[in-house]
Amino acid sequence: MAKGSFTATIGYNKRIGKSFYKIGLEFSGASAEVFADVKPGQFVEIDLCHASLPADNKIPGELCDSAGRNIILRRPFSFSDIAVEKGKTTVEILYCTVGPASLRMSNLEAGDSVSVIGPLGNGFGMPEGKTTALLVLGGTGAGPIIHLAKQLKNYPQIQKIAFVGARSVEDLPFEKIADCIGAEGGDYLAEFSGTDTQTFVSTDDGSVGSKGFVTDILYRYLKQSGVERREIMVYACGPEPMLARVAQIAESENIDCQVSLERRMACGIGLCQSCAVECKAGDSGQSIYKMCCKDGPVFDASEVVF
Amino acid sequence: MAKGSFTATIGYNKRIGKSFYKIGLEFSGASAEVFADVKPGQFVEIDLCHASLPADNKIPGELCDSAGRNIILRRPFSFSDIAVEKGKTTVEILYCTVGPASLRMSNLEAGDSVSVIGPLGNGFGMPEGKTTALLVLGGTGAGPIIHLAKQLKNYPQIQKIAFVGARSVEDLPFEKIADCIGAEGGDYLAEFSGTDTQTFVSTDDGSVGSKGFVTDILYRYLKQSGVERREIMVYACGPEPMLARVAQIAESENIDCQVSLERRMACGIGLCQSCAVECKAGDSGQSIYKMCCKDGPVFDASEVVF
Amino acid sequence: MNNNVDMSVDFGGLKLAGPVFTASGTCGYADELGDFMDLGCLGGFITKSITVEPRKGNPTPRIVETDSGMLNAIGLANIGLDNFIEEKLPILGGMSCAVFVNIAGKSAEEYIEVARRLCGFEQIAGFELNISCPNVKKGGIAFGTDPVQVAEITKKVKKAGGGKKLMVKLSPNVTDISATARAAVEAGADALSLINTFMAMVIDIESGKPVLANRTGGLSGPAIKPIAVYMVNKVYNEVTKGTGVPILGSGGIRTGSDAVEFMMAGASAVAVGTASFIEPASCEKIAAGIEDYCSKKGIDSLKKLTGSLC
Amino acid sequence: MNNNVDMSVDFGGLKLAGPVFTASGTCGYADELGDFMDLGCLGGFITKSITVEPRKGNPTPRIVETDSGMLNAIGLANIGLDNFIEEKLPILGGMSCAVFVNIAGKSAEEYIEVARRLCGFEQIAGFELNISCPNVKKGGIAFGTDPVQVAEITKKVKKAGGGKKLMVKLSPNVTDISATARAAVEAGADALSLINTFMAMVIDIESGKPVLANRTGGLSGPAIKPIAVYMVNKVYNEVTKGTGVPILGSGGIRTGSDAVEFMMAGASAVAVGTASFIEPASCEKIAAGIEDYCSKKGIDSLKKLTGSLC
Ligand SMILES: Cc1cc2nc3c(=O)[nH]c(=O)nc-3n(C[C@H](O)[C@H](O)[C@H](O)COP(=O)(O)OP(=O)(O)OC[C@H]3O[C@@H](n4cnc5c(N)ncnc54)[C@H](O)[C@@H]3O)c2cc1C
Ligand SMILES: Cc1cc2nc3c(=O)[nH]c(=O)nc-3n(C[C@H](O)[C@H](O)[C@H](O)COP(=O)(O)OP(=O)(O)OC[C@H]3O[C@@H](n4cnc5c(N)ncnc54)[C@H](O)[C@@H]3O)c2cc1C
Ligand SMILES: Cc1cc2nc3c(=O)[nH]c(=O)nc-3n(C[C@H](O)[C@H](O)[C@H](O)COP(=O)(O)O)c2cc1C
Ligand SMILES: Cc1cc2nc3c(=O)[nH]c(=O)nc-3n(C[C@H](O)[C@H](O)[C@H](O)COP(=O)(O)O)c2cc1C
Ligand code: FES
Ligand code: FES
Repeated sequence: MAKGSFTATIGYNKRIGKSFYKIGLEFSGASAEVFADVKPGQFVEIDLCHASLPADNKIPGELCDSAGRNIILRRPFSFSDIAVEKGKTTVEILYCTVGPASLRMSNLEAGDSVSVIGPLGNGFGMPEGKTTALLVLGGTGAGPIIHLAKQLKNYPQIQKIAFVGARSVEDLPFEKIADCIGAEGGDYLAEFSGTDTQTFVSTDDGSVGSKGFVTDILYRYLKQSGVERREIMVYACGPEPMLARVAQIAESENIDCQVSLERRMACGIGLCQSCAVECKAGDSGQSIYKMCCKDGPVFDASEVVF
Repeated sequence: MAKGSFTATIGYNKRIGKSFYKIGLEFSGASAEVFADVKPGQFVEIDLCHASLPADNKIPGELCDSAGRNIILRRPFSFSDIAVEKGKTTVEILYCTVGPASLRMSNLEAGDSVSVIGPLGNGFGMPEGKTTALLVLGGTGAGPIIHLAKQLKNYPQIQKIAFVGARSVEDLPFEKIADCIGAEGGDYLAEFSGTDTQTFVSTDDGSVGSKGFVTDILYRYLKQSGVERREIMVYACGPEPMLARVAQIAESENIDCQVSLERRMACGIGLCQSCAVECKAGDSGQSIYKMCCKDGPVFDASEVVF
Repeated sequence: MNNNVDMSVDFGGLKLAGPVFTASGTCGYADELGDFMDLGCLGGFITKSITVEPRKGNPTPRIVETDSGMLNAIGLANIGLDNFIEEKLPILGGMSCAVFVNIAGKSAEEYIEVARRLCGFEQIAGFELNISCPNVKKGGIAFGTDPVQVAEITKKVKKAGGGKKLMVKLSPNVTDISATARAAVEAGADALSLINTFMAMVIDIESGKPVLANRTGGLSGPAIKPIAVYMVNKVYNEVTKGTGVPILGSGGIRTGSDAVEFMMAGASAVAVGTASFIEPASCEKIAAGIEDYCSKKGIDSLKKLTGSLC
Repeated sequence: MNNNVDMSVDFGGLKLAGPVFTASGTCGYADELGDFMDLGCLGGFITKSITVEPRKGNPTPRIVETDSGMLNAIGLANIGLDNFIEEKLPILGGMSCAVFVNIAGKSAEEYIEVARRLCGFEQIAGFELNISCPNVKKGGIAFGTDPVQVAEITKKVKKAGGGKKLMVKLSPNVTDISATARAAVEAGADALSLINTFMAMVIDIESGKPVLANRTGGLSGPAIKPIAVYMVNKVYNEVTKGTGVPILGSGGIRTGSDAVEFMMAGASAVAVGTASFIEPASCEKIAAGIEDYCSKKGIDSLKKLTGSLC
């Protein structure tokens, strides 16, 4: 699975909420094989520099000023799903419009093509030897975690529970939410259906699910759960403060935990050293910088200095 | 007819040759009225900064390097035709892909919208009191001259003759050429049909029409024509060396002549003084700079210092 | 309009209605812009550089676009002092904002002459001293890079300019812009204007010649913005903070957010140049953007924005 | 490949297979690029800046994108001289092109130490003296803006570096880059490298703080290209022409055409930095673009391109 520079064709690009979209990138020929076995947590660098901006009246007010910036760098995006057919691999990306590149991405149409470098990074390690996988996600952290949940179907004996957080109901990057939330035994999110994953939702404003931080429901769950700590693996992806709190909980409970980090990346392939992640240097109390793009983006929570 | 900043919708955008296109800009509402009576030779400044580039494999090799330049300025384009309906005005632009902006323009599709400032500049003066109008054009100078020929239908008593030049047959920006050239009494070009204009074509390499410069056929025509010089008006648009030669011929023959000039323009509306055209300051032998965008783009050939 | 934000600016003792200026040489004599926006949005208007004698300016091509920027070598084309007084001053008299006349010249005497002849006109609020134009062979930038010369010419023009405000426009083509800024302030400048354009060149590889007839030109536009923000912040921290001497920030400002960046870095007001070519209503949109930002952030006066960078 | 263009370059006595270098700090240790292009296309490879002691570099964020450019404040993160010798030199030994080790430091002694320790290694063709890094508090840029200091450090490192070629990398953050260029050449530099990045800043207006943890960073990329071309041309005309001291031109080179511009302006070879982030095969494409251009124009040797600007 050698990384490289490839051309992908847009299969679809659909809006799934206020500012969330799902885009399907189709690879054929040699690249189809390269992408056929990407791991959850891995990512691609997409060149969106020469795509068009949406029409002015379709750009949200708060992004108007930054939208016009003339961009030159690629952007990193991880996968939310993958579909492999003969000679064709489609990877799906769940993304949010936050600036000039993602706005341009939202304007791509089926049939357009983009230049893609990947697959990059390490991806999540599988929960070998565990009985329980806890999936914690916030905001666009959803993508890699959904991808992971789908992959975990290969581990039917493992219990999977997802903890989903957002500021408010409209910040939840899911296609079906409001009408199905609160069913027995946890909340229902279409994206996790069929993955045999129980879901719990929390929002900061209580507009859906329980009110509070996702880390609160994780914490409460752990407190009442009798599962052996060493049989649990926590996977987390989302805003850095959320990851810091997850890491803290995992450490205090002595649970293995993997976090997927984001950094501003200029290259994504180890050339520039821009994506520094501060990590503990053994037990020395000192720290070193690892590179998010090459050494990550998934790190063992215990090695990261938050 | 106050100029202003307007949004136009692309009605159509079609390729008509190796690197020539015709695009229709539709204006509705107040802007439809503003554009309803544009004059041949006037122009608009179009913002193409946030339009997408064509796919890499559709960009001609010699433009690959410049295509990726991140542009910030609008581009000036004059009209090749106009259609006025109730509440809707469509202006047509005949253009050539030569760099980053025109390449982006070629990638616009029906329904897309662009920001347009116009109508700008002075336009050609009508041939009042003349019996003969000679139209000389080279390359993309075709646009305003075709527009003019259509406008001159309002002067049925005037004899109209177009002299069309290009390097080679594929540099002729017309939809139908090769199979109809060389008919009796001059050449046939679809764009001039119905305008009651006789056409003569020349190409530098002789690939169609007569071999040589368009100014040569103009000169030969004048030499054998018995029309009173003061009854003739020459209109010219095209590369500057061609215009210089036309101006020279007009001067030596004592014929009135209007030339439409091009300059690199940063603003198009008189703010920046970037579009200087050197003009004679009376008979002093000295020169002054006029502004192509405000004082032109059409100038009396006798005032321009070529 | 949000009535809760005081958009006025105390600009070195001059009360401005708003923080947005047109930059010298980029907005004609304001009449052209009237077709595209309400000129009432302007805090200040700065004329094209005026010299004693009329100047034809450079041959064409005078501009060329670059990545996110443009080079210009207009060459200080202007109608000269006499014509300016006769033809343009009356128009400028009708403007509601503060009018600054930008002065250029080949010698100190020429600068002084322009200031002296214009200082009696009421419709002029002050002068902007262009000692940083990269597009003229003699003078211009030479004055602008040497602190000793900056101090000298500032003193002289200040004296010749009667009571008018004197703003000194600094060149970014220097090792330490604080040195020239300090020289100007100590010599009596009422305000600083930064930055002017960067010396630059574009080559046409087909012909093997520079694109501009003048060979070199000044780079402006969004490309230079991060350097300009840095320089404004540097001069604010090292020179003007606490002195009451305001900075007019410029260099690639295109949006309200850009303007807020400059003000946080230390500018009391901002000037808009290249952006007006792309969008002739830029000044109005930028003023509205600044107001929006303040209103959202609960900032009731622009003074609180200036230099607020943590 | 067109066999009619001689793509080799005489680089101050060093024979290079081609005119394209990787710029310091932008291409790791070459191994990463091997996945994307044939490293045989390179004329030279320049390492990330090496210092005597390992440096962690700056906290994150270390980069931010700007219009057609980017700011970086990596902070000379590197593994230090000992680790470099042990881990990286063996990899670099496998490269077919000329390897330059970029040296940085906080004092003249540190620069000398690196040169002294490395001058015995065969796989190193020469050193690039980084006296122009805007991202370290002490040293770096301070050396690079004062001609006297430039001369002094050039002399010392030249002496310490045994017979290795010494290339001095100049800062563009100066009033007159010819002054520092001249100082380096007179002090014995075998080549000049220009330009390094411009001091710049981006402010996050939501938080009111600079985006970069280091507050300021160095601006690179297409945004600065026209200034870089101007500076290369200035130094070529005023300093190096006729001396045989080659210029390595850089600053925003993205295409073969860009590279040709720099060579016409006076560069004997070019370095590619930011462009490799966008397109990891940039160096290869640029080399092919230069060759294509020459072949079309009937230029049979790159020497004829250098300084050919009319
Ligand atoms: C490994 C990795 C995987 C990612 N996967 C996804 C994904 O699956 N879906 C998705 O929507 N987004 C993902 N992102 C984030 C995505 O790259 C950014 O949203 C995108 O670069 C924004 O580009 P823009 O031009 O639209 O906005 P910009 O103007 O570049 O940024 C908008 C805002 O986001 C902040 N920002 C930008 N990039 C980063 C970053 N890398 N880290 C922290 N803050 C940043 C900026 O400060 C700015 O305020 C991922 C990032 C990384 C590093
Ligand atoms: C009043 C006016 C009317 C015009 N009408 C038309 C028209 O109807 N159809 C049409 O195809 N083009 C027309 N043009 C030319 C058109 O504006 C340019 O082709 C366009 O700006 C090119 O933009 P670009 O980004 O594609 O290429 P660029 O990279 O900007 O330019 C490509 C090449 O063309 C040259 N060039 C660019 N602009 C000019 C200019 N204004 N004058 C001379 N050389 C220039 C450059 O040197 C460069 O070599 C007109 C220009 C003016 C001033
Ligand atoms: C076309 C043009 C002409 C200019 N003419 C002048 C001038 O006459 N005097 C002057 O002091 N500055 C002049 N400038 C510089 C601008 O006033 C401004 O300082 C610079 O362009 C940076 O701002 P911007 O990036 O917003 O354009 C000119 C700039 C441009 C682009
Ligand atoms: C991320 C990054 C890291 C850099 N690190 C160094 C460095 O360690 N030493 C150095 O001399 N220059 C360094 N530079 C400067 C480049 O070598 C080059 O001079 C500059 O970026 C201009 O070229 P470009 O526009 O092609 O990037 C760095 C540039 C970037 C963008
Ligand atoms: S993004 Fe360049 S090294 Fe990680
Ligand atoms: S293009 Fe600006 S004045 Fe003519």
